[in-house]
Amino acid sequence: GEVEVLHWWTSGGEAAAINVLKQEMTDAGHTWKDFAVAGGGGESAMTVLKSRAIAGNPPASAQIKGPTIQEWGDLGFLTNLDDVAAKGEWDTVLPSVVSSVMKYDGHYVAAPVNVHRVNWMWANPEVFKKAGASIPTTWDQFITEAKKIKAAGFTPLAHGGQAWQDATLFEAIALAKGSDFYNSAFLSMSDETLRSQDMIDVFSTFKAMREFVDPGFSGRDWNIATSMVINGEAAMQIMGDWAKGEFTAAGKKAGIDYVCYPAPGTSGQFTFNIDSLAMFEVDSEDAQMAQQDLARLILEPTFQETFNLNKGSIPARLNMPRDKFDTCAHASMDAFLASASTGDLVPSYAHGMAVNSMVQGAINDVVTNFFNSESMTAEEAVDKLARAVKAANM
Amino acid sequence: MANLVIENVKKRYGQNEILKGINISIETGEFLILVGPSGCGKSTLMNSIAGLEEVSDGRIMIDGQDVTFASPKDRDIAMVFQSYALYPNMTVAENISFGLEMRKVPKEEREKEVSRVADMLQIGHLLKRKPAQLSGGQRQRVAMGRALARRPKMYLFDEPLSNLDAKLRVEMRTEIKKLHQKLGTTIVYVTHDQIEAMTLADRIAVMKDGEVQQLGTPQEIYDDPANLFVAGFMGSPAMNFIPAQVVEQNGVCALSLKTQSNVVLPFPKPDALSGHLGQTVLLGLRPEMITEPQPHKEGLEFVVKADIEVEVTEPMGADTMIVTRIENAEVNCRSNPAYSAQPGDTIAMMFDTSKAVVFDCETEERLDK
Amino acid sequence: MANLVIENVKKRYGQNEILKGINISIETGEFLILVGPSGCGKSTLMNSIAGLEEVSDGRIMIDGQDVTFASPKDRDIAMVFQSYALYPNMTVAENISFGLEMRKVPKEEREKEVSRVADMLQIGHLLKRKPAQLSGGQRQRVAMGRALARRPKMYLFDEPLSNLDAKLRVEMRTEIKKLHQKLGTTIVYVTHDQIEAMTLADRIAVMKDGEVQQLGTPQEIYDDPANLFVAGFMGSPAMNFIPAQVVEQNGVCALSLKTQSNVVLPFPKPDALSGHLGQTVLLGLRPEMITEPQPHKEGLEFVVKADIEVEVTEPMGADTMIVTRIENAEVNCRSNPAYSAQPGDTIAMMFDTSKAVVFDCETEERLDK
Amino acid sequence: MTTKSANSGSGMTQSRRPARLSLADWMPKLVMAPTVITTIVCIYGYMIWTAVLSFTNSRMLPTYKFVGTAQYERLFENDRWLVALSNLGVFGGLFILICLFLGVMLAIFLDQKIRAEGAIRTIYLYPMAISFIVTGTAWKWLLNPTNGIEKMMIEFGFEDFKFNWLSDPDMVVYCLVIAAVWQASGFVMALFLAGLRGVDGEMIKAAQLDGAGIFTTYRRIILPSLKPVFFSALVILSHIAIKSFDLVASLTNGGPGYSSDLPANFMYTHAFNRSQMGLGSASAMVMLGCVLAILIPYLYSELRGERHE
Amino acid sequence: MSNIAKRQTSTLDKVLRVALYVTLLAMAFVYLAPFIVMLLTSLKDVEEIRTGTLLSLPASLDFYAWGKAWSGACTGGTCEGIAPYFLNSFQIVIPAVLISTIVGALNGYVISHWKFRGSNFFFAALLLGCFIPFQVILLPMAKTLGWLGVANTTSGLVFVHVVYGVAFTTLFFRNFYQAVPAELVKAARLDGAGFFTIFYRIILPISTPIIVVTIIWQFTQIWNDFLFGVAFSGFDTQPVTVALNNLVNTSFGGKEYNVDMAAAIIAALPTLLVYVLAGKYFVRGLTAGAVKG
Ligand SMILES: Nc1ncnc2c1ncn2[C@@H]1O[C@H](COP(=O)(O)OP(=O)(O)OP(=O)(O)O)[C@@H](O)[C@H]1O
Ligand SMILES: Nc1ncnc2c1ncn2[C@@H]1O[C@H](COP(=O)(O)OP(=O)(O)OP(=O)(O)O)[C@@H](O)[C@H]1O
Ligand SMILES: [Mg+2]
Ligand SMILES: [Mg+2]
Repeated sequence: GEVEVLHWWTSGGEAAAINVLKQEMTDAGHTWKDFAVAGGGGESAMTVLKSRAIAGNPPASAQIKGPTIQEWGDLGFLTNLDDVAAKGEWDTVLPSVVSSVMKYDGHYVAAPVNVHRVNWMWANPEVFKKAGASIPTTWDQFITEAKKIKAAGFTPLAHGGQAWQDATLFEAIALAKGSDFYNSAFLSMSDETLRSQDMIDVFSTFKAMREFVDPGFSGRDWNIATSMVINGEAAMQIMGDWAKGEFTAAGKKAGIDYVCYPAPGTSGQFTFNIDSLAMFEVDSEDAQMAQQDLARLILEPTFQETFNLNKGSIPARLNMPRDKFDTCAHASMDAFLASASTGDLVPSYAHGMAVNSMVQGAINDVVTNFFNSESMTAEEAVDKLARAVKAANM
Repeated sequence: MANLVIENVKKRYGQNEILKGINISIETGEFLILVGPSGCGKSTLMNSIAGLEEVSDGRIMIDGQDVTFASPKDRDIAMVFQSYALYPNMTVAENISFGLEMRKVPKEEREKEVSRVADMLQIGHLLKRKPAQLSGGQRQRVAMGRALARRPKMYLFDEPLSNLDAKLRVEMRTEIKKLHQKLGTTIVYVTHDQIEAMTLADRIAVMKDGEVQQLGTPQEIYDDPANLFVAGFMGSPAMNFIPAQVVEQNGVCALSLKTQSNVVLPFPKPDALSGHLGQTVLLGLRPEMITEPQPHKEGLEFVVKADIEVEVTEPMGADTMIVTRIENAEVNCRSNPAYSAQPGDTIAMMFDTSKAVVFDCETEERLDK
Repeated sequence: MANLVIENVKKRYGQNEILKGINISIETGEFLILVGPSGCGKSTLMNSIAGLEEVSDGRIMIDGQDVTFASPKDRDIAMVFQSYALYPNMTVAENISFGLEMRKVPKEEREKEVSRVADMLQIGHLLKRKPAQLSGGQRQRVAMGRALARRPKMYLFDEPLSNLDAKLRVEMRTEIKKLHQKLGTTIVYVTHDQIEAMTLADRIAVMKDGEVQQLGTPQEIYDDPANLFVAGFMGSPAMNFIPAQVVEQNGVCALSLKTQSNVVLPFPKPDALSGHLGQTVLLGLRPEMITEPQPHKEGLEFVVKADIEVEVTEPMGADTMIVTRIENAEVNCRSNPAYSAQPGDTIAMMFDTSKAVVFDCETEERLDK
Repeated sequence: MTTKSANSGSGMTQSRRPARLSLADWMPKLVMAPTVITTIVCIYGYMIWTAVLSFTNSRMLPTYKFVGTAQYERLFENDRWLVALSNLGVFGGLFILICLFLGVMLAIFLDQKIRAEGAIRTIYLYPMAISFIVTGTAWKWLLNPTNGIEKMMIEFGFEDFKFNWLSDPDMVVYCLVIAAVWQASGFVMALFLAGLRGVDGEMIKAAQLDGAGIFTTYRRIILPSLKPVFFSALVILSHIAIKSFDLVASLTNGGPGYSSDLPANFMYTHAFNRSQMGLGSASAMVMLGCVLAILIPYLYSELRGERHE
Repeated sequence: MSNIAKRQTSTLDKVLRVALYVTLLAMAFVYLAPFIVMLLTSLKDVEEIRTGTLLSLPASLDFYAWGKAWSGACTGGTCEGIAPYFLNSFQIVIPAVLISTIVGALNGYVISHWKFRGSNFFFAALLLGCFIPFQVILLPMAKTLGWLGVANTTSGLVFVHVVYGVAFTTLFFRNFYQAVPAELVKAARLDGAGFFTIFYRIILPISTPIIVVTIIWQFTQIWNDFLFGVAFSGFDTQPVTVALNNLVNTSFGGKEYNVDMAAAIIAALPTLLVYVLAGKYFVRGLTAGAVKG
């Protein structure tokens, strides 16, 4: 049968990984129809998905993540994968945090491909050495060290002025206030937390970062920012583990040319971002067969390994051989397991894992505007945040 | 080859009523000439007949059929536009043959027709040109050619010869006359050329301000104008209007003029004047009726000699115009160039009132109908 | 108020030579009329004078200055285009005042000027309209108005009255004449109207095929044409050209005609004919020189009576044209409408050769110059 | 240009018209029919649908839970929307004016019998050809304060040259204007060039004789006669301004902050990325309302005025 | 206009003329600048881009990026560059441009020369309609296309482009035909030509400049369209902009700007070609001499 897969994995590495899956599907006697739509973290792809769903012609499978899966489930578009899941023992191979995201109404409707850790900090040790600074482990420390670095003529923080990058940075700072604070703010959206002094502190710290970025940061793509770290123009970047791909592409070695640390103050914590393929209801039996096979193959170790080696993330599946992965990935895997038990494994709000897109967007607006505004105080920002979240939840 | 009935046709542009109820009826094969001052509605009427402007009111019938709302191409009319309206993208030949092509005339026949028409209009050497490369008169002839190539039920010509030189115009006029005699097609024709009007028309309709003033044969219009306007409009130079007092002479009414010598002119229909005895009326007398004394007219019934003072003389080739002033009205007299006179001279002229007409000073209507 | 010298001006469009070396020189304040068949190059010459077409060769001087390459706006010329060329987006008033505005005339004065010109041209009620809302004649008057509002060094009028009715045309002609007399501005004027040409011109240039055939006063052109073309072109109806044999009579050369009765006409300059004795020449005789027998001309030196056979009669209002055929040439005779004749009748006519001219049958040049 | 005045006939005349008309009479209407139908369905139908949605609580996909004017209230409490609206004012105004000016100017210049007109024309026009998906990147580089024009100028020796509009929330909207003008002015040029090529030569001759110089001839005679072209250009440009979406998405993505957001981006973001279809629809309706408010009077005068010509 | 620029005898004229050329060329440079950046970038390798400046010349002429963009770059699960998508784009653009231009020309012709009750009103409505943000019509249009059975097909896309392009093509043609003298149509009607014959024989031949403009506009709009292309195409009918977008918008892994730029230039080539070809027909108008006055 045929499966049409709508996704936004278009970069070279991702495409290579996808091709593995495609090959496997072909070997299984199916036809893979590739419908790739890149752009803005899948925004365009979601538009296409909606238009196709409305036209009554949705693809068999689409890359959807986090709470959005629930929304599609609500609309009744998704198909049941419980059979495959049962055969593949998904309940056991997947950590419960992951599997709960893949289920709608208690049934599997999507298959996870990876887990990203978002709260990473990437640093260029050379720059630190030159500036006589040391890697910060708290945000206060970050500020002192950054000042040194800046004085030495480097850009302390490589950053791109796009809403989601601002959010990534903001999220890391908020996380440092503790996982409970984080959850209360970004999962339960408690008004009290949102208006708390802690939140004001978070905003203040966040604003403090403004002076550590270079003047040309506006609108810069994240990978350009990464290359600033690679080139030794900048010292650090707060970015998810996908940044590793840039270092690798530039021929840099983890631990030598660059180092990865958890974002300051979040060493035991793990903000996750899971990619997954959701399966849509299709008519023909052939197609359904193909769909089930696809779900099965995604969870196979071969695919999980190749894909995640390419993306810098870690497999969604537990108990995989880890020898091919690098040190940063190992650290990520360890943290993933550890944090799961301590309650420090939290969904990334900046990447749409925590809240629905409405709330996410509302928070982003406040955060990014605050970061770029000259006059707004942290108190005002907190107030705006609380109101925006409330409005979005209406 | 069609008769045309125009019934109470009105046309408004916004507030302006351009045609105010036109009634004209012409017979199959008739040659009607429309004349009238610039802006009186001639072109508008032509457009209405052709169906290019929807009339605001009234009816137009061709061959007994009501065509008021028929589409232009169903009326089978060919027209020469005052503004030419040549197809800019087509050559002269294509312009001419387009109408035939539309009527599915075979190619060969079209070509023959084009060259026939082009020869007639003397534009044979221009057939390959585009309109933009032609002179004014050449464009006008192409516009003519476009109409003449066809054999419609009716021709409408809107000042088709205005930009041609006199010689060519005479030739074209003759061609049109021949064509009309040969084909007998009904023709409606607008012209400002008096000679054209007089020589071509079966009947002339004189229009003014969107109304027909008089509809009649050329001779009727010329000799027997319905009112002052028609009298003054037709004839070039125009008819003279001389204020004259109605007096009694030898028991019949006559007209007294204050020329150099006070003169009393007899009038062919004295009875028409009887009601106006003592009043002033306007005597209409064409310039050719006031001439140098001509021996062979001496003593005729309505011929009177009188002295006038020459104001201006205008040599016009075949004749000389002598302008004088009678009762404050400028009066043109047509004299032989040989009869020389200088401004300021007082000379004798012969007034022939055999074709004179009189008008009411107020209403400007004919009094002697 | 400028004199104009045109020296050997040539103009080519691609292969076609449109002007083939024009030489004209006119004095300050002169009124020159250009006439010639359609397509002979009149408009092209006007455009060259105005600087709107670059000449291919030759020189144009205004007031002694070589302006061959000067830009139109520096020549200070106003022109009425044959195609009007109104500004479609401007109202009539704006069209008229634009030229003044360009010359920085203050607003008040412009308005006064516009209303003056509009009154003169009888378009006062149209000032607010756009050109598209006007009739043909109204547009032409606006085009006139645009030129007349200005006080340039020179006016160029390209058939400015062709679309006006006879009455209006006479009035306009008078206005132009007055204007010329008042301002003394040099004027070059194209017209196909013979009367306009005769009455307005100080001199007339007759053109044919891009060449000037004759340049002279109206009377010269009319009475003393340089060649057959000029003779035939001026005068309406045209001069008759009758093949005649040069014979000797009473010791002097005369011309023998084969009318109904064989007739011999005396000729004012018999010596000019002596070299052609026995040959056939073309006698040029204007229609008004062949009339019904007029008692007062009887016995004059160059007047001869002869019988002709009437082919057609054409009443033309003031006169009737009697058409006959002499030696296979159609001959028009102008008679009094009272002198009635029917086609087929043989009637007596009077031939007056006092102003006759003769041409060579081959070269078409005058023989009696 | 006497327009066919079928529509000015009085009601009485109309009623007298024979009921049965030939196919030829129906032709114009028939030809327009497909457009009319698609317009009614695909433009006005959808517009109404959008209007309906703007009164609902639609999130990811349309639903029909009506919430009154709540979405509009939220919209006008949204700072980002207000920024986007005011940006549209600045951006739209400047963009249209500059494009018109440049377009007219270049068209006139190109109309002076320029050698290599074809090449130059294509150069002015080519920005239209290149999708903003990529040009956005090039522009981002050019306008980038650290390594774009600023750097270039400094390297050329203008030490104090500063050009950091792209990262200045107050100035970033002008960056949009620059890029948009760059892209669209060439087409305006083409539009005017085509118009200029249709102007009657005799009329220009007449103007020259009237004493108008080149400049005046263009200003008073030629350009006024290109009024319909202005009309086209204006509609096209306001269309581009209102719908500038790619431009923002690729050049600034709304940033810094959301200081360079435009309504189209706001609308798209909310309706599609943030699952706030209701709010998105409301913003679309407001956008449309603004356009209508500006355009209807203009259209009215434009289409009315012509009746007298 | 031919006469305005002609006589160039005086020195002032010469100076002006030089100034004219200088301005034109300066503007040309400004317009070209981004393109130069793109071109230079496409010829550099990734390392050079990372380290060099914008306008620095590439160390060596390297068409690697062009080759890759054309046929090697990955856009999702396929790594065939943008080449395969060209055909898709052409299949969409050619019919859509032709149909919308023809329909627009006919509409413009009706609205300017065959007015009927309400035609002007409809024109206004059409124009206003084109200001509807295209984003809002995505979903209802998707539904309509699904209902018509052409969802995610080339015909569906052509339909969408025609529907939303017609407003503009109509606008262009209507405003152009507004200046065509009504007498021309009248004369042709008398000559017996019908609605279509007049259009085809009289009106269309004098429409060259506006056809050029319309084709330039429509071709560009449709060729460069992303939103409709992505939303209404199927996986095997995606236009080249979608491929380009996929190429450029890779979120992970090294960004190959040289390939991006090369792809952008390649993707724009057909449009540029249209400009060059169509540009030839920017000819002087043809109505001269058509009517008097
Ligand atoms: N653009 C052109 N290309 C070729 N020939 C042309 C062009 N314009 C005019 N001509 C020719 O030049 C000749 C002179 O034209 P011009 O307009 O000067 O004639 P004209 O004397 O004004 O005639 P008319 O009395 O008919 O207006 C004509 O034979 C015409 O066909
Ligand atoms: N579109 C219009 N709007 C308003 N008035 C118009 C329009 N078209 C013509 N007219 C007016 O209608 C009247 C009649 O015009 P028409 O063209 O029929 O005159 P005409 O008798 O042909 O004159 P001419 O001899 O000057 O050609 C004129 O006064 C003119 O101004
Ligand atoms: Mg008329
Ligand atoms: Mg001429």
